[in-house]
Amino acid sequence: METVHSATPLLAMLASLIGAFLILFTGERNRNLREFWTLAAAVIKFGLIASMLPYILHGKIVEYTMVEIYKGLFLQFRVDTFGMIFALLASFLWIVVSLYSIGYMRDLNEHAQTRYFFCFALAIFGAVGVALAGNLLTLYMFYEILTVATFALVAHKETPEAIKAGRKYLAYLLTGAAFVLFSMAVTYYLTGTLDFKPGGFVAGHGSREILSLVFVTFMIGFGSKAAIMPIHEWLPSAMIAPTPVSALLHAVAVVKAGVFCCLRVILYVFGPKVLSDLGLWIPLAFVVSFTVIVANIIALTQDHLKRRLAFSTINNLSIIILGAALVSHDGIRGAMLHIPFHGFMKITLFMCAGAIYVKTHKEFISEMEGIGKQMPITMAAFTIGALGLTGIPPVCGFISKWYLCLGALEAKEIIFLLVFLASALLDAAYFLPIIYGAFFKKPKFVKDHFDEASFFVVFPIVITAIGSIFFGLFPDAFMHFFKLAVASAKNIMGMGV
Amino acid sequence: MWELILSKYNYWIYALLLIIGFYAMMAKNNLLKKLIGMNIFQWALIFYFISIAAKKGGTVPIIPGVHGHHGAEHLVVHAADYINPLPHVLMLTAIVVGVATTGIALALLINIYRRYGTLEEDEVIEELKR
Amino acid sequence: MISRWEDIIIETLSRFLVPFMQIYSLYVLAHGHGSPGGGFQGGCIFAASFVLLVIAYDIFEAKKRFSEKINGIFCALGVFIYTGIGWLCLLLGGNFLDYGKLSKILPTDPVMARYYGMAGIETGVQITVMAIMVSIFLDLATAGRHEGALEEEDVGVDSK
Amino acid sequence: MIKKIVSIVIAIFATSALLIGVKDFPNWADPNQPASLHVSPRYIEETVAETGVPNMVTSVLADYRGYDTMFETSVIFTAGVAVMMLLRRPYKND
Amino acid sequence: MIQEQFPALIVVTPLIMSFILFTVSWWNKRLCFPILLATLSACLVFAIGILDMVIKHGQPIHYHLGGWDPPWGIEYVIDHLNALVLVAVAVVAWLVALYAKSVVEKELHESKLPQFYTLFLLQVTGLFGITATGDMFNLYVLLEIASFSAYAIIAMGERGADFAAFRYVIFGTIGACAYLLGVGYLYILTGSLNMADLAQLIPKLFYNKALLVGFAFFLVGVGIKMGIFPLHTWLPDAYTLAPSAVSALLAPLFTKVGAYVIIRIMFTVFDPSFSIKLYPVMDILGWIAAIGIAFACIMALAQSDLKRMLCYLIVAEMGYIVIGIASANRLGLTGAILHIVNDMFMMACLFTVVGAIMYQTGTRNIYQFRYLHRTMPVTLGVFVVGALSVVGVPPMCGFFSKWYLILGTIEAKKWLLLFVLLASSLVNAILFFRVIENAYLEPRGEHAFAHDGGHPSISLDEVPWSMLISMLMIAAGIILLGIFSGVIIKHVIQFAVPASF
Repeated sequence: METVHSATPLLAMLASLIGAFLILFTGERNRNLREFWTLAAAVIKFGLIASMLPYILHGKIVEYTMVEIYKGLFLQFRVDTFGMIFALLASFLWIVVSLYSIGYMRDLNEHAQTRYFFCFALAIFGAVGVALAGNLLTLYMFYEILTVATFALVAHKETPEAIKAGRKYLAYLLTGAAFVLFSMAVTYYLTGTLDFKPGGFVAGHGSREILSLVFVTFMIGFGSKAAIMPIHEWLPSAMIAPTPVSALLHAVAVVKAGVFCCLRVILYVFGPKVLSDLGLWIPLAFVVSFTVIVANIIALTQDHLKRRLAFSTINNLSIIILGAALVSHDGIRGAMLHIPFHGFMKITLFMCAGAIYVKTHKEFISEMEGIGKQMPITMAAFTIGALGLTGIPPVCGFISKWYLCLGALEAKEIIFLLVFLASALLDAAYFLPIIYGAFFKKPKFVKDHFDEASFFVVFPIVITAIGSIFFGLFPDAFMHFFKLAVASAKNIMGMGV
Repeated sequence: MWELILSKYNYWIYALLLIIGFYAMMAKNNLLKKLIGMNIFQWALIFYFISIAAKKGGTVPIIPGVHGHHGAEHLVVHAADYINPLPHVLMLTAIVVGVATTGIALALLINIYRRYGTLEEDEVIEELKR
Repeated sequence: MISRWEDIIIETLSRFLVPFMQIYSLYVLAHGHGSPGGGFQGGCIFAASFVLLVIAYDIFEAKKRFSEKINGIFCALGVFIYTGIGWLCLLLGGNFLDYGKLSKILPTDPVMARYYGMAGIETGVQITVMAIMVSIFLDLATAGRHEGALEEEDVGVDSK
Repeated sequence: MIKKIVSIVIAIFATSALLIGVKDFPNWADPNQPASLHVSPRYIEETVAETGVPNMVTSVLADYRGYDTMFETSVIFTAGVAVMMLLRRPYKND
Repeated sequence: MIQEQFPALIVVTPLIMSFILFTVSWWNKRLCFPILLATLSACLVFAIGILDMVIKHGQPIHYHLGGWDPPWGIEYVIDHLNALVLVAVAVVAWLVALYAKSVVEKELHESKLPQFYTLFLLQVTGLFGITATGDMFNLYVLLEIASFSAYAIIAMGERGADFAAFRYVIFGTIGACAYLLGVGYLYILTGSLNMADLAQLIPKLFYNKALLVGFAFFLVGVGIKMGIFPLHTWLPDAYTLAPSAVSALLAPLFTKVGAYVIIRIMFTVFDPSFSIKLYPVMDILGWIAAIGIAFACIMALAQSDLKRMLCYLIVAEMGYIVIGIASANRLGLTGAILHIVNDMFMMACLFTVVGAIMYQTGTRNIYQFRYLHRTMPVTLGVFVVGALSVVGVPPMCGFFSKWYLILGTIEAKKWLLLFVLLASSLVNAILFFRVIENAYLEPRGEHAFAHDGGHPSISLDEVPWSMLISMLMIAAGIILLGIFSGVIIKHVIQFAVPASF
């Protein structure tokens, strides 16, 4: 497939970087201007990224090389189908989340908002950088930027436990980064390159022990961000952060970046062939399916809404990795589809939780009985997201899960099919009670007349909720997630098995 | 063995001096004694270099009775007749360095004594702790 | 503070000795080329003459003859002569300190130019060594204390 | 006390390290030691012809290795300035 | 052609200007600083000119001082390695000089300023000379010049600085004498003092015990000057108690130049095979570096005084460089050389920031940094850049040198060193995020909603402009060095690594 050399990826990155510094310099003096910068940067960035979509859909690759670091080692962006999916998702949801966080922060009158928006922009900078990175080194670079920028967001509240959560976050993620660094160095030493290649490039380099070791360290490293059990601990405790941050963490940037990196490693560094030859996918699949089940069971026991959502996230991330790990055409397709779709649904849920918090300062599910009367729009959106996650058509969750199950069948691994189904059931088991309580129980702790949060808070929720249904009906609508996923799956398997 | 000691006694002497100085620098508690040890240390090196220069049957490196280079062409000088001037030059530098070090160290000691009222290392450290 | 210790014999003798020492130091400098000697040695002897003055009279007596400012300038002047000759060679198209090139401005051939170049730098060395020795001696002897000097606290070394 | 013992040990160690090499050193005042054969002969034999200075120490000091001597003088200068900085205190009037 | 004279000029210009500065100061003290800055700018030009010349010619420049050809006279040999280090030293010295003015005027009595500037110039002279020279004994003399100026200006620091300086004098003299002893051993065995000449003569007497002893003396001597682990004991006190400007000048430059000297001796004067094949020098160095890094990290964790913490960090960074040397292959040495340059900038950045914080708040205790981000945001921003660079977050330069070091250890199959590298970067993360937390976050009570209603009372109270500018330039330098490290390696460092690798 041919390559288009263009500076568009760089511009897209600079958009959010410059935006970040404009935000910083504007500061508290003029808050409207500051938030205008946020939105402007978000919109421009999305526009720039979307402008690359046609090339990608025509099977081209947009590439931009900044500098050469060493022989065969560049700082470069290479936008391919898979990266495009994540870039579109992140940059689009940034618009939504920044709208939302404007409302949220102003309603709660939070402190240090400048730092908040600055780090937010930086985090998106990192996330999109991860998406557009053309090789492991560039990816690692933006991965680290993302980590550091998110630290300030996690610890934003500056309460003791917030700071503790921040430390925990750093401890896990920097350790993971060290693992990544190690495996990256070994990979470079073995192969002499780090450029992603559909179907992997390590094949034929190094002994099988070394490769297995490197794969494991890679998975530990990126898994720490993708919150694979048992290294998921930082994620629930990071729930202390403001809700938009959690939304960002879960749906858009951080953990998604982790999953994205895992898939990059599985599919573009090692490749299905090597995985199945070395039999590396089996342990991985079992670990993640363990995560899926356990995370769901824990989620059942949580009464704190955001923590429950957090465990549901852990579960879905592992589902994505599992789909990629069963090296099958449909599995990969489903995994790639599940990244954006889960993003849409989960961000809806989190923003609903935030809206409830803004309005009623309620954080526990048991206190939310009957809240459907007070905030019908919010809860309607919540319902959509929840149903989507349980995989009920026509919400988009259904499609991705459908393909995941097909993948399991294609790989003739009935047990993993069962894992998918079980996870769907458990999803239902912990989401439906919330909805039921919200709509059909008498309000105890909340008002029973209509009283929604402010426009800035509700509007994004509605958008994403509609979005999740829309993509459920037309999975190939204007962002073309479906085409992209199909194309990348084809590339990978074409080069692979 | 005996021959080894006799024919190379200059090295033994310099090693002895070096060790005395080193011990004084390390072990003495009085800063001034440390300084003296430092001087001994440096002088050991200087002896060592000077002893390199010596040649049996060589004399001081000055060619007698010459002034200017006129007549230099029919002036025959054998390297073996004069000792090696280079180490002397190097040691002139080393001596100067030694003097400079001593000066600075003495200045520091004066300040230390004026501020902490003592030159005993442990007492100075005690003083600093307070 | 070194207090003055009146003694007519010592004072007179040392006053006699000083000029001889200084002449001798110049001799040592001048004959450094053909016999043992040179800038360093000469400079030390010259400085010794001042030290003798300081011991026989006292520091202020010596300072009257050789003020701090002059001394400081001499310190730099000597090295400056040395380096300056080096620069001169450089400007005359040679490498740094390539005295041979001085023959362009000296009425001699390159070899003798080296001879005179060395004489020049030895002079510089003598001046610097002399001045620095004196200043180090004075500083150490007075420990920085002298009439009309600020107290240590004013300099603020101890105040930290 | 412990300090003294430690320093004695280090000292002994250092001496032995020094004396390992002695065996390979030339005898004292050996006219044929490499130090006297490699570089210095030119200083001795050519000094008059090249610099016109019969005192080799001076010629080497001031000419062949004159650059060293310049820094040597600068070392003295440095020391002087250092001592001034450490001890000298300004007059009240300026 | 003037450009041929640059190798001499870059050393001699600061020297002669120091005399002029000293003389002028007797009449007009206000002229000192402009002279200093002008001189350093000239040196910068010379250094860049030299680097340009070296890159153009592609082979070392030889400059015969006094017109005597080596080994009789002294020569300057400038290859890619020195040229790079020269430029780095010139740049950092210039920036620190710009930074120093305000700090020094605050910390020293005005009557001391002329002497301080003179010694500053002499220090720079020494560093340039050490880097440029190709003659063992000349290197010794220049080492002494640099050391003397360091002793004096360190002793001007806060309480206890003079004692620290005295210990530095003792250790430094041991180091210099050990170095001189090594020169003596080489001289008595070969009769030569010229590096290139020695490189010719030494392989003939590889199995000579005295040569080994001389080599050991070199390592010890230079090791003391650069403060590698067992010999570092003078370093923390001296650099902590010194005036801010002084530690900002010495901490980045002096130790790194020492590292340069070690590389020069091990790979140019002694043939690399001497320390790789003949004796297990590299393994010993590797162990020393590993232990040293572990030790330094632990000690740094124990400090609450930021400056002292950084001083231990220097020891660790020296360990990194030694690791690069010890892995004894092209990648590792590339990393070491790159790290010399990077570390100059990182340490300059961190120490200038500490100086700035001292300048404003008078404290160095990291637990008193609270609310600092409201008064001096720029300084803290610079600090964050430096800290992330040390931690090894791309695109700051620290990551890239670490990357090559890691590759080098992998290629050399030295897994212990690899582990030390990775683990120590985690420890660095702890060290620095401890500071960043204290400086940026303001712990509040439970469920606190914005006491200040999102309007933190930003009351700018920053350091003078000259300091800010120089700090910002250093920070920019860190990022640029990181992004363009590939260019540096491609054009300079890959030629600086001995060809036998």
